[in-house]
Amino acid sequence: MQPLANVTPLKPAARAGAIEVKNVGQVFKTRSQDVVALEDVSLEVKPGRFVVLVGPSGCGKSTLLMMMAGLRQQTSGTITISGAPILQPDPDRVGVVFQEASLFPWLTAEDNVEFPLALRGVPKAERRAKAQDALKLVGLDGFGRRHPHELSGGMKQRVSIARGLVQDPPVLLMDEPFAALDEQTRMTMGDELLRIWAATGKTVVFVTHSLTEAVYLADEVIVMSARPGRIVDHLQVQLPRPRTYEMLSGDAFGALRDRIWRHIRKSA
Amino acid sequence: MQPLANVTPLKPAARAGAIEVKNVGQVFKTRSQDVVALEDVSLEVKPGRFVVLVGPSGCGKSTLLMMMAGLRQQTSGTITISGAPILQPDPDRVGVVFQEASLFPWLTAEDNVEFPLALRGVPKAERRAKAQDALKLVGLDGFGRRHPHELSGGMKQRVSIARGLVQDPPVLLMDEPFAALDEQTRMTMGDELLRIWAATGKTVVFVTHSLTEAVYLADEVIVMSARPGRIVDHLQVQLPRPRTYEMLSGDAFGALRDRIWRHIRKSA
Amino acid sequence: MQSTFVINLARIAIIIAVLALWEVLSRTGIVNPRLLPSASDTFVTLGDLLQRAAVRKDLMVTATEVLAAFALAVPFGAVIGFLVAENRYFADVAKPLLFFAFSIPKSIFLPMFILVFGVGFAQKVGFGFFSTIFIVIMSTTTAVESVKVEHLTVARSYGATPWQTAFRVYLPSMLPVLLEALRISMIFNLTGVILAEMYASRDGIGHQIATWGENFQMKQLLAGVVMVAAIAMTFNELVRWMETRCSHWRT
Amino acid sequence: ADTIRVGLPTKTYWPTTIAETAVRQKLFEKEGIQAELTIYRSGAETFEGMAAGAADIILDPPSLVSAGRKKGVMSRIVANAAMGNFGWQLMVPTKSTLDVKDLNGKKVAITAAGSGSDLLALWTIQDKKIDFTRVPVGGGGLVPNLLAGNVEAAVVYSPLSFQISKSGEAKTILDYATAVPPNLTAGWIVLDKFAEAKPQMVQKAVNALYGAVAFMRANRDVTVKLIAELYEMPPEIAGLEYDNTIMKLETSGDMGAANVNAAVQLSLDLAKLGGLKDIVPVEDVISAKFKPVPTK
Amino acid sequence: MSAKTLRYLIVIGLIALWELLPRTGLIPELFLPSLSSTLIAGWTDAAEYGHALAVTLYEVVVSMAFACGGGILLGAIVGSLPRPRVLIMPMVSSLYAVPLVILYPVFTVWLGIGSESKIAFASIYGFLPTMLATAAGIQTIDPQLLLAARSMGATLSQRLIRVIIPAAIPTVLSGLRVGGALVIVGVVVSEMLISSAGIGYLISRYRTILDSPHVFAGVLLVLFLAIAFNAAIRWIERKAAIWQTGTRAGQANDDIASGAMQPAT
Ligand SMILES: Nc1ncnc2c1ncn2[C@@H]1O[C@H](COP(=O)(O)OP(=O)(O)OP(=O)(O)O)[C@@H](O)[C@H]1O
Ligand SMILES: Nc1ncnc2c1ncn2[C@@H]1O[C@H](COP(=O)(O)OP(=O)(O)OP(=O)(O)O)[C@@H](O)[C@H]1O
Ligand SMILES: [Mg+2]
Ligand SMILES: [Mg+2]
Repeated sequence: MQPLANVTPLKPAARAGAIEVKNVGQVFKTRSQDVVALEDVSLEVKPGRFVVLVGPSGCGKSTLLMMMAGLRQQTSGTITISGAPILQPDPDRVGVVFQEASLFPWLTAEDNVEFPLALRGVPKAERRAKAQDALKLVGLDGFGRRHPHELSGGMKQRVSIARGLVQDPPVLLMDEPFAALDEQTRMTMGDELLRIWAATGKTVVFVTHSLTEAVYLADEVIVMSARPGRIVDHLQVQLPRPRTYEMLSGDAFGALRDRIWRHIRKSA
Repeated sequence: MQPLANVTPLKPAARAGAIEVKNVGQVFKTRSQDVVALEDVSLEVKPGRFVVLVGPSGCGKSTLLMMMAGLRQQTSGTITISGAPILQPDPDRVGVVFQEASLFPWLTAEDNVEFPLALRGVPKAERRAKAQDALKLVGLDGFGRRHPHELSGGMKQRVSIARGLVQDPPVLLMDEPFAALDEQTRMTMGDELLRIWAATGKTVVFVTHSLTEAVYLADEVIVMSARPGRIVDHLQVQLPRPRTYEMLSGDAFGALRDRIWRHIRKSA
Repeated sequence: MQSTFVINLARIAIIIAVLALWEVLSRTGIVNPRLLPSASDTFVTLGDLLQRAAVRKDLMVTATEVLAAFALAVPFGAVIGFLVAENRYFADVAKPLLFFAFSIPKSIFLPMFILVFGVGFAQKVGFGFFSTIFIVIMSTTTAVESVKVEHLTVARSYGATPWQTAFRVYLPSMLPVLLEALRISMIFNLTGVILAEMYASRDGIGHQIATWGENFQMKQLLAGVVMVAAIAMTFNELVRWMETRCSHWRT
Repeated sequence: ADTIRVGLPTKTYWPTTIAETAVRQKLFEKEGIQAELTIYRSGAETFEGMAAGAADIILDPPSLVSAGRKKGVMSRIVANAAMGNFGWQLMVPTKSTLDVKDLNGKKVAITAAGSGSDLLALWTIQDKKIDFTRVPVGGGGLVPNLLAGNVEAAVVYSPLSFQISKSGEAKTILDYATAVPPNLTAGWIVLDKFAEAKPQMVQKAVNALYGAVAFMRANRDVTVKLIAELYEMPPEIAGLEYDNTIMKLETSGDMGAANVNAAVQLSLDLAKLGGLKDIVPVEDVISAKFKPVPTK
Repeated sequence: MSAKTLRYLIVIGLIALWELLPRTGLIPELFLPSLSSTLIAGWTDAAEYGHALAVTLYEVVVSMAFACGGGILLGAIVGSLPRPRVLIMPMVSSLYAVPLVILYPVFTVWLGIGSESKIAFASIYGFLPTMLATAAGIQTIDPQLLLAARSMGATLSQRLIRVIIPAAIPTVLSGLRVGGALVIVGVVVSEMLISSAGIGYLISRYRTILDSPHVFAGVLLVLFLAIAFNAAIRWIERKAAIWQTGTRAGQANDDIASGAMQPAT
């Protein structure tokens, strides 16, 4: 069906979904002075891993994600996704769910979700079906016809998540996707996400401020320090999968959570 | 200094800051059908109380807040603030921190914070000083000169909180103000807010999705059900003040948190 | 810093290229030099014309008329445009009517202005005003409509008066559209005044240009056009300068 | 002193020379009045200017007076300014070999439909029994379109006609000054109301204007210099304008003269060719009340 | 009174004034002939006007395609690319500063005297403001939306058609309005200046011989063109209403925006 896949320019060794960030720095030039947002950040994510990024507000998490998505060019260092440097957005390699919902106000919820598929010329019927599935997944069944301004803050964010999911890229970058959700919805969505991840073998980089959520979801947690953003810890979460709510009260969980908490506390 | 306060039209019995919501309903007309967002909501907040509003995503919390702020007219019922019905925004009675930061992109952070003061004609020096204080309070000392697009998501939200605080109204409505903040910053900000509240005797209505935060901050927690939004529980949090982090692990705390959690779980 | 330098360089290069093309076309006779005198000839003529006290006086007269018409039309049109955008009733009543008025060639009404104002300063200013106001109204309406609802809600929650909302929310957020409108309006204004001068007058540069045109004095005609264009461009640059000062927050 | 507002149809047209001479030689002042000259875009605009109350005395053809009367603008010709189309020529590019007869089926540029040049073109069609398309190109478009070959010929006014024939760009194939039978092509016009309210003003104005004509005839050098300055053109061409146009103008202006009625009638008949429907009797178009006494 | 009624009343009032002012002699018939005489003039020469209308209509439609289509497209492209915008926009608006009307007679030298020169003139006349307005409108777009589209791999043309133009729709529509109106004006004015066909030609011909009823019959036809165009725009606006939900234009009915709230019962 897809013979072209054989001539893909990716190095055969680099499996789809690997992320390599090497000595990356980001300096913003503002009128008053230069702001060093990130300094010498290096990390490696193996394909299919679920990595959570935590750190105090303003430490450069979103900036790092934008660079991984090819939406912002780093000032120094290199970023490689699936074996090739990422110099510009490439939806075949990376999908993004933004911190701010950024829905298109003139499109309905379902049209917003279909948008990335429409860009690729997916036939109407197929993309409608996919969009419906994605909306159901985020609990917005029946809200497809609403426009963003008719949705609550949390609903908008869920539409945005659905839009990220339909794209189905090997690497999914999610910037605080559950921030506006209540705890119950948040848990359900977290479980859904884990299910999809497990089924598709995606690599996920997930930003959150909830440490419980971080440990609950992650294979690895990367902790960043306040500006200039640096990686101060990189933990492996060895808890078995599937994760259960009972684990939350376990000692292993508590220990991990505490370790992260101490970092955050120090640097915020 | 303020002799005019004597002729204020408020009923003498109604102390500044009281909120009364009576049989309020809200129906949105959309292209396809009518959406009942709120149904027969009644609640009463005594002056000087810290009330937290929780409920599943899309249950009508923001809508209720908008109506209390006079920014949206309810379809039925009445809302009284400080003894008089609120028919339009009145910054002397009510201040709002919005769910989405909604900063003015053309103003710097400090100009954004000064905005409400500038509207009232507060002299430049005074409002600059107040804005600086408010920015320091939210941990954005030194970021005053930045424009919104140069700030991180959490920073924008904090600017928006600072903007709500400088107004100093007797009633403060806050819609998920800490959603984009890391746990440490969130705690610090929560404590700051409690300090200000205690010092000024404001009435605060606070929306959050974090049940821990809800119990930690509140005198009373109001729990709403999924659409159509209705009040399903109204708890008094009898924990002593000042609250400490040790309380978080206490039984009383856990019991309250659990009670809310069960509501949310049921309705989300 | 460096990029503005490059851009200015590119701009100058384009201008030089255009002038060079003009010169070459005319000099080599690809285009009849009687119909398109060369750039150098035109600019020499321009220098000569500017030496003449009469031409300088005409320029002054035109400039005064243009400025007066502009100073009247812009605030007036902006207020009406604002009302149209803000008030649905008013909009429903006025929008189609304004639109018709906009789509009629204004020069048909030139005699009416003479009827009302006679021939002179008031008639030129009046016609300049008339030519400009509709575009100001229409552009203001659009500009207002592009303002974000959230920003208005915030301002309302702080109890902003209509004036405060206008100046602190509408104005900054519609600035790019508004400044563009200002530029276009200026050009309509200038054209209006010049048409009125061509129609009937005792002085003014439009009057001169018409005469040169009818006398087949191409050098003078082109020099006159360059003069008028230069005035408009100066104004353009002024607006642009204002724009870069006010819109730096947009990236 | 009272001010009389003089409306002139174009800047580079002999009425401007007359009025300017009258001003510069202080002839209006000698009459005890002042003059304010306003230049319009063409004849029709000038007439509208007078109707709108912005001009007291103007120069225009009888056809406009006739049309105006039908539209409620009551005016009359008070002085006869010219009895021929002096300086008006049918021209072709120098290289062209076409003669008038050859224009059949071709395109000829005129300034505007219904204008003086249009009437002359229509007269040519009628008189020479040919047919060509009249293309209105505006004053500024005559020569450019002729040179560019968009039209085969053009009806050109003076001194533009002298200028391009002198420069060798075009040549004359028909001189309307001589070809068209004498008719009253243009006269000084005032509103009836004005003539009744201020007859002395009208009298003084025509005195000054015809004084200017007399002065110009007597002072070639001064006049040529003035034309050169006003029209921004070399003295040779100003000289041609002087000899072929200024010297041909009516010197008495008397509307009571024997040949006037027929001349006006002919002029109106010609205008009918151009589509003029509002024809009134000759007596209504003219007024013999003011016989100019040229100011010295 | 509903807005529509008031508007009709105003229109009726204007029509009545048009009839009465000249009849009572308040305005000389030369400047404004009564509506009835205008209609009679138009009716008697209906064939001539019909032919002229066909010519003008053709020119207007073609110019409209160039001016509005091209203007919106180019404005959107240039407005969304920062570098070309900074480089090109000042030049374009300076170009528009050249008083084209004056140079029009010279233009005819290269473009001929037929419809081509009218179309060229009217296209430029309408194109530049449309382009400038669109490019300016683009700048009010939330950059976050463009970022989102880019992240999904939208190509430049997809960003243009699917994001930039819909997001700038209020500005684009007004660009269309202004551009279209200017095209009508441009065609008629250029016909008035130099031509041998079209409504503008009739207007200027009858004007030269002071036949004001025939002049205004032509003006009336221009007005009809404007009405037809306005109807077309309104149709588009209704179709596009759905795109405007994010802005003031789309939510004027929403009480949050309007600020005119009535207390509930
Ligand atoms: N365009 C910009 N210009 C200047 N500074 C910027 C710009 N964008 C971001 N910054 C700065 O870079 C730092 C990192 O921002 P970033 O948005 O990556 O933070 P974050 O970790 O995502 O924070 P949050 O959790 O609050 O969203 C911040 O200090 C911010 O002020
Ligand atoms: N303008 C509108 N038109 C139609 N429906 C609306 C509108 N605004 C809100 N709603 C609906 O009203 C309900 C309540 O919305 P609201 O924003 O108050 O929820 P919320 O409790 O604040 O949710 P969240 O926690 O996600 O912010 C939602 O179902 C939403 O879809
Ligand atoms: Mg962020
Ligand atoms: Mg909400």
